[in-house]
Amino acid sequence: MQLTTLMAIPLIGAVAILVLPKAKETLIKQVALVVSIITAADAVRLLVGLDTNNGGIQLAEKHSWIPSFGISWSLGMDGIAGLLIAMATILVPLIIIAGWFDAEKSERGSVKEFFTLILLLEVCMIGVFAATDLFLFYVFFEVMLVPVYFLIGRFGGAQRSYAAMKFLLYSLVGGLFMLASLIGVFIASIHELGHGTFDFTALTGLHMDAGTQKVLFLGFFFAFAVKAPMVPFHTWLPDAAAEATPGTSALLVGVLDKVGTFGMIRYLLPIFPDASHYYAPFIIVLACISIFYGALLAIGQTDMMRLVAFSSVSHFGFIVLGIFVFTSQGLSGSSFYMVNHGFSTGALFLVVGYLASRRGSKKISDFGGVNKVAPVMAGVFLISGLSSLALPGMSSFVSEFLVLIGTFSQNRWAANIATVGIVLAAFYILWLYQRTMTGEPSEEVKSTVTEINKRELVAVVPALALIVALGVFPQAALKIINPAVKQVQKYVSVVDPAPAVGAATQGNGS
Amino acid sequence: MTAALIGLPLFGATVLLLGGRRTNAWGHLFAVAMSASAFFVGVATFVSMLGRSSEDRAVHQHLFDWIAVGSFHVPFDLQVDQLSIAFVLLITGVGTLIHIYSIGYMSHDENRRKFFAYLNLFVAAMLLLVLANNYFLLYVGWEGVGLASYLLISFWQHKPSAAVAGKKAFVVNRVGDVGLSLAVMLMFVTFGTVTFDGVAKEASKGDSTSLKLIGFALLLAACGKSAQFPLQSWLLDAMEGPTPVSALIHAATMVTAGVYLIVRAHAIFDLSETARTAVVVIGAITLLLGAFIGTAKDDIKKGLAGSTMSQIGYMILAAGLGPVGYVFAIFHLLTHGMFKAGLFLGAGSVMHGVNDDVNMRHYGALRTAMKITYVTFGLGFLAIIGIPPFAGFWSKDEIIHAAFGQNIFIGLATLIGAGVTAFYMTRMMAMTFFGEARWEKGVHPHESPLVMTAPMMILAVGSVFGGMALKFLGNIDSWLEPVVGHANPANDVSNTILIPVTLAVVLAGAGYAWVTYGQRPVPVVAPAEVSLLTRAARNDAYGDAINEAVFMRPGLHLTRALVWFDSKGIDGFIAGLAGFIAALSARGRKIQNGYTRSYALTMLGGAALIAFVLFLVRL
Amino acid sequence: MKTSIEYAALAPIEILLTAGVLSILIEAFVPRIHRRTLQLFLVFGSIVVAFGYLVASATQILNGNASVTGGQTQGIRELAASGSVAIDGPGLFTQGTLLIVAFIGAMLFAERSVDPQGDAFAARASTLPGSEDERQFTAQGWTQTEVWPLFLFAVGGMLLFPVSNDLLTMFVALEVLSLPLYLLAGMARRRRLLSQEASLKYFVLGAFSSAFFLFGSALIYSIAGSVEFGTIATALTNTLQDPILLAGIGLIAVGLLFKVGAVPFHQWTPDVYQGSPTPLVAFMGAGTKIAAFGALFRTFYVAFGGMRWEWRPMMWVVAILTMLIGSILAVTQSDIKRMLAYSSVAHTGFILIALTATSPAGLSSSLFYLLAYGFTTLGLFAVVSIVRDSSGEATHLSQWAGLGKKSPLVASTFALFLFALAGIPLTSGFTAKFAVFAAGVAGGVTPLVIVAVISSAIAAFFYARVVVLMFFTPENENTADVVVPSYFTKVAIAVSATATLVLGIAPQPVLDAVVNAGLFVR
Amino acid sequence: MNPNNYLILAAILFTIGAFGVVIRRNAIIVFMSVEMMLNAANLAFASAAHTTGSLDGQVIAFFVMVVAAAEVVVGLAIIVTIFRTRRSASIDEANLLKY
Repeated sequence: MQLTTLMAIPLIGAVAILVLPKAKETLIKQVALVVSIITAADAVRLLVGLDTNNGGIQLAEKHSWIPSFGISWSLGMDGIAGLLIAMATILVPLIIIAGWFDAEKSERGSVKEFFTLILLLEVCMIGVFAATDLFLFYVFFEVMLVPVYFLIGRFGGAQRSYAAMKFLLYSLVGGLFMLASLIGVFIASIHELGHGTFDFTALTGLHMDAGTQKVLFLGFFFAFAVKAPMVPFHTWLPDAAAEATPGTSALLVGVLDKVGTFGMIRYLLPIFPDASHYYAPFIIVLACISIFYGALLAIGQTDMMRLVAFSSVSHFGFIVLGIFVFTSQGLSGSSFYMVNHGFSTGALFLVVGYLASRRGSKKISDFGGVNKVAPVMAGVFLISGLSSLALPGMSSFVSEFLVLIGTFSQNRWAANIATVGIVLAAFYILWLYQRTMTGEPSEEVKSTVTEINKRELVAVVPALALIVALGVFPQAALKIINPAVKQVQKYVSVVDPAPAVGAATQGNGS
Repeated sequence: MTAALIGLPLFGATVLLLGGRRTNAWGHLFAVAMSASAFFVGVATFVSMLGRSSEDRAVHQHLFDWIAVGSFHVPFDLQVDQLSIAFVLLITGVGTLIHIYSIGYMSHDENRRKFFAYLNLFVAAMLLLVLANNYFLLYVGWEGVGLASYLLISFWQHKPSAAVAGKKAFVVNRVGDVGLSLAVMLMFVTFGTVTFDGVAKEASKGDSTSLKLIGFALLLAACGKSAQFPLQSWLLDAMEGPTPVSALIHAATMVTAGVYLIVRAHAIFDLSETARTAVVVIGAITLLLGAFIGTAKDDIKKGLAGSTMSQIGYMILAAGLGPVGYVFAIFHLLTHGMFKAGLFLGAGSVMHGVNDDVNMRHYGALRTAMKITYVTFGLGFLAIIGIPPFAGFWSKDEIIHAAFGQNIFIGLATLIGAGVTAFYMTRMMAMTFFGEARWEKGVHPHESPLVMTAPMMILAVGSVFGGMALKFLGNIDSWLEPVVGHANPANDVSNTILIPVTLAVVLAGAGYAWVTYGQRPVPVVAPAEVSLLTRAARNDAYGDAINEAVFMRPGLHLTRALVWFDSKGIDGFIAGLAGFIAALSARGRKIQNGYTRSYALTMLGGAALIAFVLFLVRL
Repeated sequence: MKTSIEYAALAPIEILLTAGVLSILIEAFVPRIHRRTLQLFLVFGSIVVAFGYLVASATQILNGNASVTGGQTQGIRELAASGSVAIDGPGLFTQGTLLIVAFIGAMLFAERSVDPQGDAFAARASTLPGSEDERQFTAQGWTQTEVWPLFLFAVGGMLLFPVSNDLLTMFVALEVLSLPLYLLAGMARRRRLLSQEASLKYFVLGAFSSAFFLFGSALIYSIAGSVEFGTIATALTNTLQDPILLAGIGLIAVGLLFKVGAVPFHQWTPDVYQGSPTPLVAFMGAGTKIAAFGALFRTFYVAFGGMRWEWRPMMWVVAILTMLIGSILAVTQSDIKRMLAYSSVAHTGFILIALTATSPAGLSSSLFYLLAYGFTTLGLFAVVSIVRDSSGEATHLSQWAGLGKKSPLVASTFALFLFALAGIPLTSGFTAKFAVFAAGVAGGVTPLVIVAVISSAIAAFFYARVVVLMFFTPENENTADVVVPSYFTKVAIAVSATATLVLGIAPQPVLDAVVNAGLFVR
Repeated sequence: MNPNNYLILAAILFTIGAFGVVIRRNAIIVFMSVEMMLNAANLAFASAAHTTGSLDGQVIAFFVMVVAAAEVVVGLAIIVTIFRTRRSASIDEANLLKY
C-alpha cells in the first residue's frame, strides 16, 4: 500500500484545498506546499528503501479493479520509476514556491484552482510512473491531460487557448492510437493466456508473433513520440511551453514528457522485443534528427521559453537514442538523463520565467545586460544553462556521455552524429546567455529587471544543487538504475558488446 | 594529499562564489592563500617524490567509484607522476604569481572577488586535468578549464566583444571536446577501459585503424584546447580577457593542455605512425601560422597570442616526433610557461601604465618610463627568441634538433619559425620600449606597483635560469623517462652545426626587425597600403573569415530555413489537415439542406446503397 | 404452439401502457388544478413499480433457471405472448435502462421553474404561434398535462420494442413509441415554428422509414412464412441466396437504422434535436437509441444471425459512414443541440461496431455503452435546458463563452459529460468505448476500430472547443445565464453525473450484469 | 397464377409511394404516398399469406391498417398545425432547420 499512500497524500491535499474557502489564498498555498513537501519526502524514503540488487518491480501491490478486462490497480516501482517519481515529487514543491504568485496574475483562474490542479497533476504523475498495469498506466497517461489542459488554458499567456487545445489534441490523438494498440495487446493476451490481462509482468511473458508486435508497437510508439516529443510530432511543445506559466512548463517538459520515454523503456522494449529490434534503426535515425533539429531550432528562436522547449526536443533525442541502442550504458544513461533533464530544464524554465515576469516579455531581444543589474540572477541562469549543455561536473554530462558511449559501442555513426550535437548545445545556450545577460543593460531592463529574491532562489537552488551533487556522485543514482536496466536488457535479450581487445574481464559486461 | 591539491583552490572558489559580497574585503587574499598553499602542497609532493626511486615515484589515490555502468567503469582516481608534478608546479607556481599580480591589476574592478574566484576555479580544474588517472576524468578538468576560460575571457561582460570572445572560445573548445569524447568512446570500445594505465597496457593489442582514429580524435581535442590549426581562431579573441588571464590561461597553462594530452597518450601515438605525422604537420602549420600572424599585430596582446600559438605549435610538433620529442615538448612547455607568462604580465604592466591602451603604435620609449617592466620583458624576450643561455634556447633548440632528425622539411619549418619569432618579438620590443614616444595625450606612463612587478621579476628569473635549471639540475629527460619512455636521439644533423645556424637565423630575423622598427620612426596609425601578406596576417590569416563563410553563415541560413519549415512545413501540415476536415465539414453541412424531401431522397439512396452492398456480397 | 400470454413476464410493459390509459382518463375527468400532481404520481409511480417488478422478476428468474453453459450464465430465456415477446437477459437489461432513462426524463419533463412561463411545453399546442390566445393561455400560466399520456405510451412502446420477438410486434412497438414522440416534438413552448417543423420532419421521415421496415417484413414473411424470429432464423438457413430475402433484410435494416440515426438515415437527427423541446430531446435521444438498438441487435442476432456473412459488409459500410460523417459534420456546428445531435450520430457508429462484431462480447458491450450513453445524454441536455437567456434556451455556442466563470459548478458538470463523450478515462464514456472497441477487435472488425479511433480524434476537437469556450474564453455581454432549476432537474443532473463517474471508476458490477444478461433467447 | 406477380405489384406500389414522398411537395400527398407504401406492404403480406398458407399475413394486414389509422391521426394533427401556422401545406416551406 506504500505507493497508494504516496498517491493519497497529494490527493488528500487537493481535496483539503477544495474545501478551503477561496479567499484564504495564503493558507491554500501553505497547505499545497506542505503537502507537496511531505509527498517528496515520502517518495525519497521509498526510493532509498529500494533494494539495489533487485532489478524487478518492488513495493508491488495489486488490487483487482475491473476483472472483466483483467484490469487491476497494481502499483510498484523499479529503480527507474522510483527515481522519476522522486524527481517529479521534488520538482512539485519547487514549482509551487516559484509559482507562488502566478495564480493571482491570471484573471480567469483562482489560486485555489491553480494549486488544486497542481496537486491533482502530482497524483497522476506518481501514478503514471508507479503503474505496473498497462491499462492503469494508460488511464493516468490520459487523465494527466486534463489538469495540464486547464493549467495552460486558464493560467497561460495570450495564446493560451490555442496552445492548450493543441496540446490536448496532440496528446489525445496519440493516446487514441495507443488505446487501439492497448486493445490489441489485450486481445493477444486473451488468445495466449485464455483470459485478458494488462499486468505488466504477464504481458512481458507473451509470445506475440513479430507481425503483431510490429503493428501494436506503432500505436504505442506514436503516443510516446508525441509525448516525448520527437520530431516531427513536437510542434505542440513550444507553443504549450511558451504559453503556460513557468511552473507548468517545468512540470510539462520536466516530468510529463518523460512519460513518453519512460513508456518506451518500461513497455515498448519489454512487451515488444522483436518489434523494438526491428524498428530500432529507424528510431535511432529519428532520434539523431531530433537532436539536430531541436538544437538548430533552439538557435533560431527569438523567444526564451520556446528556445528552452526546443532544446528539450534535442535532449529527448538523446534519451530516445540511448534507449534504442539497448546497451546498458545507453539505457542507464537515458534513464539518468530523464532525471537530470527534469531538474535542469525545470530550473531553466523557472529562471526564464523570473526574467519574463519582471520584464513582461519573453523576447530575447528585450533583454541584455542583466548580469549588470542582477548578477545573482545571471549566475543562476548560467548554471542552469551549463547543466543544460551538459558541462562535466554536472549530472547531465554523465548521463549524456553514457548515452553517447552506449550508442557508440552499438552504432558508431549515430554516436558520431549525436556527439556533434553537444557543440550546438553549447552554442544555443551561451548565445542565449550572451544576448540576454551580457552587454550594457537597456533602460527598460534597468528599470524592470530586479535581482532574484529569496523565494525564487529557494525554488531553483535545490534543483541545481542536486544536479551538481549527482554530477560528482552519479553512482548514487546509477546503482539504483543499473539493475532495472539489466532487467530491461533481459527482456530485449541484448548483451553489451565486448571490447575489441582485452579488459573485458573487469566489470560485469552483460 | 593529492586531493588537497585540487581541494584547496576549489574550496577557495566555492567560498568566494557562495560567500558573495561578504567576502569582497578579503576575497582576493583568500584566493591567493588557497593557490599558494596548493603550490606548497605541490612542492611537498615533489620533494617526497624525489625521495623515492624513479619506479615508484608515481602516487595513486583512489577517491571513489565515479561511474560504473555495465562494463564502463570510471574511478574517481588521482595520480601524481613525474609528468603531472611538473604541471602541478607550473600551474600552482605561475598561478600563484599571477594571483598576486592580479591583486594589483584588478584593484579597481568592483568584481575583483569574482575574478579571483574564477582564477581559483581555473587552478582547481587545471589540476584535476593533470592529476586525473583516466581520460574521462581528465575530460572533466578539460571542460572545467574551458568554463573558467569562458568566464574569465568574458569577465568584462558589459563589453560585447568580450562576451562574444568568451562564447567563441567555449564553442570552439567544444569542437575539440567532440574529439576527446570520441577518443574516450573509441578507447572504451577498443580496450574496454579508459584509464591511462589500462589503455597503455592494452594499446599494443589494438588494431591500427582504431589506434589511428584515437590518435586523430586526441589531436582534434588538442587542436581545440591548444588553439592549433584549424581551431586556432579563438585564442586571439581570447585576449579580450584581463591580461593576467591571458598570461595564466592563454599562455602558460591551459592552452598547453593539448600537449599534455598527446604526451599522456603517448602509448597510442607510439604505435600509430599516421597519427604522429598528423600531429607533426598540424604543429608545423600552426607554428608558422602563429608566427606569421604575430608579425603584423599592432595590439601587443594579440601579438603575444600569435606567438603563443606558434610556440605551442613547436610543442605539438615535438610531441608528434614520438619518444624523441615528448621530453622536449614538455621541456619547452615549462620554459614557455615561465617566459610567456612573464611577457604577458609585462604587457599587462605596460597597459596598466598607459591606461589600458594595447596599440603598440601608441607606445615607444617606455624603457625610461617603466624600467622594471622593460628589464623583465626584455629577459623574457631573450628567452623566447632563444638566445643562449636563456630558458627558451635550451628547449627550442632541442626541438629544432629533433625535428631535423625526423625530417628535413619539418626541421626547416622549425628553423624558419625561430627566425620569424625573433622578428616579431624584436618588433614588439622595439615598438614598445625603444624609438620615440608616441603616447596619446593625457597618458603618463608609470611603473606598476610592487605587487605587480614582483611576480614579473620572479618569472624573469625563471626565463633566465629556468632552462638551465630544468636541463642540468632537474635533468628533465631522465626525470620524465618513466612516463614517456626513453628518448634515443638518433640524429644525423649534429648540434654543433645546428646551433650556430639557428642562432644566425634568429639574429637575422631580430636584426631585420630592429632595422625596420627600431631605427625608422613608427607611424602612429597603421599604414593602410600594405602587402597582401601583411593584410592577411593582420586578419589572423582570415581564420575568422573562413569560419564565418564555412560555418556561421550557412548555419544561420539553415537555422532560418528550419524555423520556417517548422512553422510552415510541419505545423502547416497539421493545420492543413485540420483545415481540410473543417472544409469537409463546412461542405458536408450543406447536404443537410433542410428539405424533408431531400432527406427522404438520401434515405432512398441509402436503401439503394445497402441493397447494392448486400447483393455485391452475394456475388 | 399454444396461445398464451404470460402477463407476469410482460408486467412492466403492461404497467406503463395501463398508466398511459389512466393518464388519458385523468386528462378527461380530473379538474385542471389536480391534474399535474396526479399525473406525476402516476408517471413516477408506474415507472418505479415497473422497475421494481423488472428487477424482482429478473433476479428471481436468474436464481431460478440460470443455466450455466460455457462458463457464461445464459441468463433468462423465456418466450411470452405466444412467442411474440422474448423475455431474456439483454431484453430485461434494456428495459431496465429504459425505465431509468424514462424516470430521469420524466423529471426533466416535470421541471417548471427554469422557464418563467411554465414548463418546456406549449401552453396549448393547438394555438397558433404568436397568436392572441397563445398569449392569453401563456399569461394565465396554463400548462399542458397531455404530455404525460404521450410520454407514458412512448415509454411503453420503448419497453416493448427491444423485446418484441416477431416483426409485427416490433412494427407495432415501433409505432407506439414513435407516434407520441412525433407529437411531443412539436410542442415546444418557445421557438414553436422550429418545433413544429421538427415534428413534421420527424413524422414524415419516421413514417417513411417504418414503411420500409414493414415492407421488408412482408418480404421476409413471404420467404419464411412467418414473422417470428426463431422461425425466420431456421427458415432462412436453407434459402440463403434468395434476392427477395436480401431485399427484405435491407429494408428492415433501413427502418431500424433510421431509428438509431445511422448515416445515411440520420438527417432527421440534427433538425429534430435542435427544434424539439430539450427535455424531450434528452428523453428521446437516450430512449429511442437504446430501444432501437435493442431491437436492431435482436433482429440481426436472432432472426438474421445465421446470415451474418451476408449483412456484415453492409453494416461495415454504414458504421464507417456513420462514425466519420457524424464527427466531421459536428466540427463546424454553432448550435450546441445540433452539435450534440451529430455527436450522437457518431456514437451510433461506435455501437454499430459492436453490432458488426456479432459476438456475445459485442452484445454485452453495447448494452453497457447504451446505459452509459443514456446517462450522459440526459445529463447533457438537462444542463442545456438550464442555460438560458431572455428568449429561452441559449443554444448558440457563442453564448456559452465564459460560462465557467459565471457558474463553475454547472460548467464543470457539463465538461464532465463532454469528457465522457470524448472518452477520457475515469468517465463512463471511456469504459464503454473500451468495451466496444475490444469487442470489435476480438470480433475481427479491427479496421472499424481504427476508423472509430480516427473519428474520436476528430470528435475530441469539438468537445474540447466547448470546454475552451466555457473556461478559457472571457465572458461577453451575450453570455447566457444559468437559471437555478427545481429539484427535478438538479437531481436529474446529479444522478447522471454520478452515474457517469461511477460507470467510469467502478464499472465492474454493471459489466458483470451485462455479461450475465447472456444471449438472446431464440 | 404466379403469386410472385403480387409481390412484384406490391413492389411497384411501394416504389411509386417512395417516389411520391420524394417528389410531391404537398404534405398531404406526401403523407398519402406513405400510406400507399404501407398498403403495398399489406398486399405483400396478404399474398404471401396465400402462398405460404398461413393466416398470419392476413391478420398482420389488419394490424397494419389499425396502425396506419393511428398514424393518420397523428400525421394529420401535425400537418394541420403546420398548415394553420404557415398557411400552406407545402412541405418545402418548413426548412428553417438546416446545416
